[in-house]
Amino acid sequence: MRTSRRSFLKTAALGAGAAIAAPYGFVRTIDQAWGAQSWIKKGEPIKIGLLFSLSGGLAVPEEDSTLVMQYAIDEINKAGGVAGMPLEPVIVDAKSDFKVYSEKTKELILRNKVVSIFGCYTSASRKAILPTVMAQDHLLYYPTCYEGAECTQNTICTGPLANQHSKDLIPYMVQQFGKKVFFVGSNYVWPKESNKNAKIWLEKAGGELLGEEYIPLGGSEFGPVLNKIRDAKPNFIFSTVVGASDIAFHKQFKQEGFKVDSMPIASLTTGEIETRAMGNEFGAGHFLSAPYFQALDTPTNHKFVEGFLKSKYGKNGTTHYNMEETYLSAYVFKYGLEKAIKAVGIDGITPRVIRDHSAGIRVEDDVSPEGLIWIDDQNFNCWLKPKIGQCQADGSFKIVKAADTQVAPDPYSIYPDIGKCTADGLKGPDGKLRKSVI
Amino acid sequence: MNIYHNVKAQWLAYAAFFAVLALVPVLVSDSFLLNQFATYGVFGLLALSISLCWGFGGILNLGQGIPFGLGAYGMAMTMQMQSQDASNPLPPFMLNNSLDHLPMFWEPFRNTTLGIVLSLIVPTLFCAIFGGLMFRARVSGPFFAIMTLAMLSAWYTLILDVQPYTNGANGITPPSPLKLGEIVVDPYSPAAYWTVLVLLLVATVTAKLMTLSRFGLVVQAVRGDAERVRFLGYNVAGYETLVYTISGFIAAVAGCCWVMLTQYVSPAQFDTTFSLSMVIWAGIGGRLSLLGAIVGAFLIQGAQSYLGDTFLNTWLLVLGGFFILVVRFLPKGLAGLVESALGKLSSRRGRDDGNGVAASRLVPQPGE
Amino acid sequence: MSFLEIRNLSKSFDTTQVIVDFSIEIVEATLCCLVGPNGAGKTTTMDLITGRQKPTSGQILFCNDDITGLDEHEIARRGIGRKFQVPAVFRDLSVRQNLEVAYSKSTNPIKNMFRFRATGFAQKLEEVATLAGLTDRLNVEAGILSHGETQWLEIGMVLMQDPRLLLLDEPVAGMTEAEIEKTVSIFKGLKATNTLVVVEHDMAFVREIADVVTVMHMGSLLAHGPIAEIEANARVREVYLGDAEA
Amino acid sequence: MAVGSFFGSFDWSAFLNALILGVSIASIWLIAALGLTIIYGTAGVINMAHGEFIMLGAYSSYMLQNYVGLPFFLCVPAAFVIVALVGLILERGLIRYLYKRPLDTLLATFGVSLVLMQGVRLIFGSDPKYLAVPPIFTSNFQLGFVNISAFRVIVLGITIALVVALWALFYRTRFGVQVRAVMQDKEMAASFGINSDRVYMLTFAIGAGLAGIAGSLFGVLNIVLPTMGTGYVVQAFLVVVVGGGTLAGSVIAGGATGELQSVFAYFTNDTFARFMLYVLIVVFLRIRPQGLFAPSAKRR
Repeated sequence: MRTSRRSFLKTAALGAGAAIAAPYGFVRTIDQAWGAQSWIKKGEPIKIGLLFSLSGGLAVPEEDSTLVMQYAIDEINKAGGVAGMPLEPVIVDAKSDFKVYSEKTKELILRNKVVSIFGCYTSASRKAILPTVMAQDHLLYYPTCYEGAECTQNTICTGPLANQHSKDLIPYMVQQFGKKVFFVGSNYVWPKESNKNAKIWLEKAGGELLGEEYIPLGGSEFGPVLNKIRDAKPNFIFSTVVGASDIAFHKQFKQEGFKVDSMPIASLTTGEIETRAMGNEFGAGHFLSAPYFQALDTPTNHKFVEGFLKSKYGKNGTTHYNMEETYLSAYVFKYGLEKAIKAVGIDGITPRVIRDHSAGIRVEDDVSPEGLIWIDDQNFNCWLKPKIGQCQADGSFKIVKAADTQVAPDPYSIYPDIGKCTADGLKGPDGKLRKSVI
Repeated sequence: MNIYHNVKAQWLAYAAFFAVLALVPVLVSDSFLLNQFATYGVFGLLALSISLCWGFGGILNLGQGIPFGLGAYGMAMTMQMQSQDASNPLPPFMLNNSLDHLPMFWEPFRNTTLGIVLSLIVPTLFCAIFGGLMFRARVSGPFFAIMTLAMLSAWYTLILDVQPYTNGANGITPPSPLKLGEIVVDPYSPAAYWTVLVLLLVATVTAKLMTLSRFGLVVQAVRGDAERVRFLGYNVAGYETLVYTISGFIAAVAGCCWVMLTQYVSPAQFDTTFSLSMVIWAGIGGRLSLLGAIVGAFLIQGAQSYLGDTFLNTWLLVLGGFFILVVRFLPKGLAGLVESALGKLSSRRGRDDGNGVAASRLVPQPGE
Repeated sequence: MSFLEIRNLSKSFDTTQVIVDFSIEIVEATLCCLVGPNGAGKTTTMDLITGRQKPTSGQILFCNDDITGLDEHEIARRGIGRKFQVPAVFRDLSVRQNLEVAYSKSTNPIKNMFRFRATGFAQKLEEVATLAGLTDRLNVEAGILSHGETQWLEIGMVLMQDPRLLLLDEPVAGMTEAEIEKTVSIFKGLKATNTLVVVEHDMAFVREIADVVTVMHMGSLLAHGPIAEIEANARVREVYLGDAEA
Repeated sequence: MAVGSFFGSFDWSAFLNALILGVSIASIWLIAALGLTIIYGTAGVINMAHGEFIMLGAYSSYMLQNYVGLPFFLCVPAAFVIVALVGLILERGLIRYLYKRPLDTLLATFGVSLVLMQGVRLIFGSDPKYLAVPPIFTSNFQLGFVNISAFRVIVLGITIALVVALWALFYRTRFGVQVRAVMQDKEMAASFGINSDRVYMLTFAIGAGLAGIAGSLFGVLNIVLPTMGTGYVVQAFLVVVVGGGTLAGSVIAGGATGELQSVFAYFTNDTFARFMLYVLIVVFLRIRPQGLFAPSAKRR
């Protein structure tokens, strides 16, 4: 009896033990190394976290983000790193699962002690990790477009906000094709916010909104929506459909007999990858607004495209706006950190200090493939030039219009009543400052 | 006889397991690890609830994400309202969705106590109503599983669609940790860990007692042959509804704890893969053993955290393959392995004692 | 006054009539055997009495209460216990647990959560286990019992219920001569306090135990009376006994 | 929103178009559910990997088209064969040991779905693939005010053909008699010399093959991705559950749900249409749970 009981307890402990022992041993050994308080030590690599999904449904765009970040890091390290110290990426897989995003963020900050995190492709995952990032007063580089309406002291964003994204697209389309437009989007926050902005541009351009429809995320049945569009007879469609749904939308658009010449889709999402996945004949003729296209004809972009595609990271054979925005975030980080080190010295560096010194950081023409951009010194989003491209028969985009000057980012442009995002928090109309508004 | 079936030995194993968990904050100062283990504890609660419902009641529930998610939303709403004050009465996302006053159903969440109570009661009530409807109509087995799956999809779609009230796909992100009166429950503190651990302990002990009670016995009989139980005078639908509801309540507690730890909730909590992974935890750990299921959750989540990146792309492949093997060859999961190992041990001893009956055939407590 | 009364019972599935205008009265503390060829509607009648199926028309009165259309568990609680044709026991529970479940004095799920042993269970268990000859098999998993033992276990379960009316569907099927003899003696003992309705094909067994025999044919009543009377009945000989004992 | 236009002036031609579209949506629901129906109806197996069979159908078409150069209309039957083979292997290697444990078949096939999804991802990568079809399929028919795309007509046609073929198989062939005998009573069928093992094996393979056909069509309609199947599987289950696991039941259930979705979507929006549909199905099952049960419950 005694033997069996002991073995029974042993087995029970095994369960707990297996889970506990490994990390426990791991922690003890590292524990001592944590004595030092500074985030960066002279002569040692600077650790940054890459928090993207390498598996699961979000892996398609996010794997590219990881690859291009590694490319950018290699490029920076080859050129001497930051203040003589190389960057060292800590790459984790968020598995397209918000629970894992949250867990990995904690691990990157608390265990790996990275000085900044680059990550997320969707607002939902960003929201999932922000409480942790804010609680630790850490820094997140969010390298893609989003809806805005957020004012934290812990993020820097290098993609276009909703107020920049469609600013040129809507007037251009109205002018080229006519006043009547139909909005179609995926059913979540970003499309709805983008459409609110688009409505403002539409009103200014004298256009008319015939209808607004939202498809369930991941939904693939566009029959009912296309029927409504057929009845409404718009001059063009404005689309914020994302992901797999977007591909189904373009395919069914053509299959249902719609003609791209008389009713093109103006999209904020359908870029080079999407076109390749749906087949060029379904993408050709439609429009996209983005700050970057692979076909941009500038020396910097040629260098970027060739360099990236030839490197070991270029296996997927294309560059697109999301990757370029991610690429820029690496340089925004580099310049911000250099500026901060100059100001406070290596020992004074904390994630928050980097963020505060990133106000107004510029990435010049000779580095930025999309052309000069700079970080707003109040809301830490990006000043950039949205461009309009039309998809060609070979799947590449022809740039048909580029903004004359950089457009200012404003996360609260359509909610002036709520306040204005400043460097220290959201300033309400009553003058009160609120921190960490998400 | 097999020590595995000895109730005293079972309690000892429980005690040992919780003693080990209680040692974690004493030995470890790493706040990440504490938070991670607290999260595992939440998953343990979920696995426990599945084991209760599926292992003991025979009710395969693929929609445990519903009570979990509803509890989590309730808690997130409560925490969100804690950071609103008179000058800012509305959560920021509502302003973006052009609401000018707090929706009716958010009002109670201004009060923390009421909010937490609601977070627990609403999902429980849902389970009672949905379970009651289904079990009275004698929907059972695979059909019930499919219906829970359909219900899960329905909730997912609904919460996604009513964006002004739930912030749609982006979910609710309370900016600051939970405050209980004057105490702030820092998700990285031992306090948060202890809260989860104590809840897990209480839930486990209660569930264990329940399986040992006459209720538990009848529920196990229902698992074997529901129809036969009816002819013995028991209202089977009542028993099924009750065990399903209790399991839902535990999941709701888990939902509340989870939001306390991560300060985030989104419709992804209603994702089918999440609900199915709870079933995998319990299945691999051992659906017929409460402790086995909890350990299963710890092991699998631990493996996902610590091995997942090593295996990267093959992780799901490995997990899926492992799960198939367990279902095919080890219906009682890893706990079943322990059971038969101990059975062999005691049958060898048993033969020495001259006891003719093979010990593995003696089953006074199939419950564990 | 009748104990169980069935009035003009009919049951049809789609277009086929399985029970046609069947009426019968059963007197308290007797043993009635229900016989008839395959498909005569014996098991369906049991299903209708115990609520497993709802009659198309007709009434079932138990102790003068109308129990037509009640749910199975409500009927069971009124004191009607049933043993199935194919023995139905809980195969993954032990024999003791099987009997414990059957000891259904308290059926409220919430109250049962706080109860670990039912009052008076030990005594009753001892009594029934002895009767059913399962005393030394109590800790064995029911799934590994022999066929005869399983039959006994189910009879034991019905006895644990303490029913006033026992409906037993082929209780001696698959039993050895010795086992049947034992069953006969138990049933005779039960007759003093309980009422039994037994469906059985084994005419020797029927002769041995029956007070009254009810013969069903094509869903309706063919004959009802003491065994001698039935065996003399020409119609019965023709449709049933003729085939069965030829 | 469309609700407004409804109260303003009811547009009959648009509504009629919605009804016609409903037929098309119904055919998509149905073709996704066909394989599941016969697998469930015959063997009682809840095949959670059904969505992944659909996905495999799409990938096998993609593979044949890109590496072998097969024209699309040959890819469809080829997908049937390939996925049927996969189904056959799965049935022989795993499912046949689990027939007595229906809940476990559900779980085991869920494991299979994880393995298939990740396996395909490892082989083909997680980026979307593209299925080319002859240009004739990417046009539409217009008859008066009725509009319908050629490809939807083709899906509808194939669905009808498959339903007729299945009906013929089950009600006009020896094999069909065997299948129905096994469905009624396995032991009884065995005593008549019917090899129920073989019947299960073949129905499982046919069911998987049907999913393969559905997949090759969905690949054209939507997108080819490792995760593409998950979206269809719950839908398909609902059709089977509402239909009670019979072919006729699924045809009716698929038709009703497709029409309802189209009409709801016409009056409100797509997301709400889905929610309404799920709730209606739960309510329906409360009122008519017998719609659930297999045609013949075994008697004790």
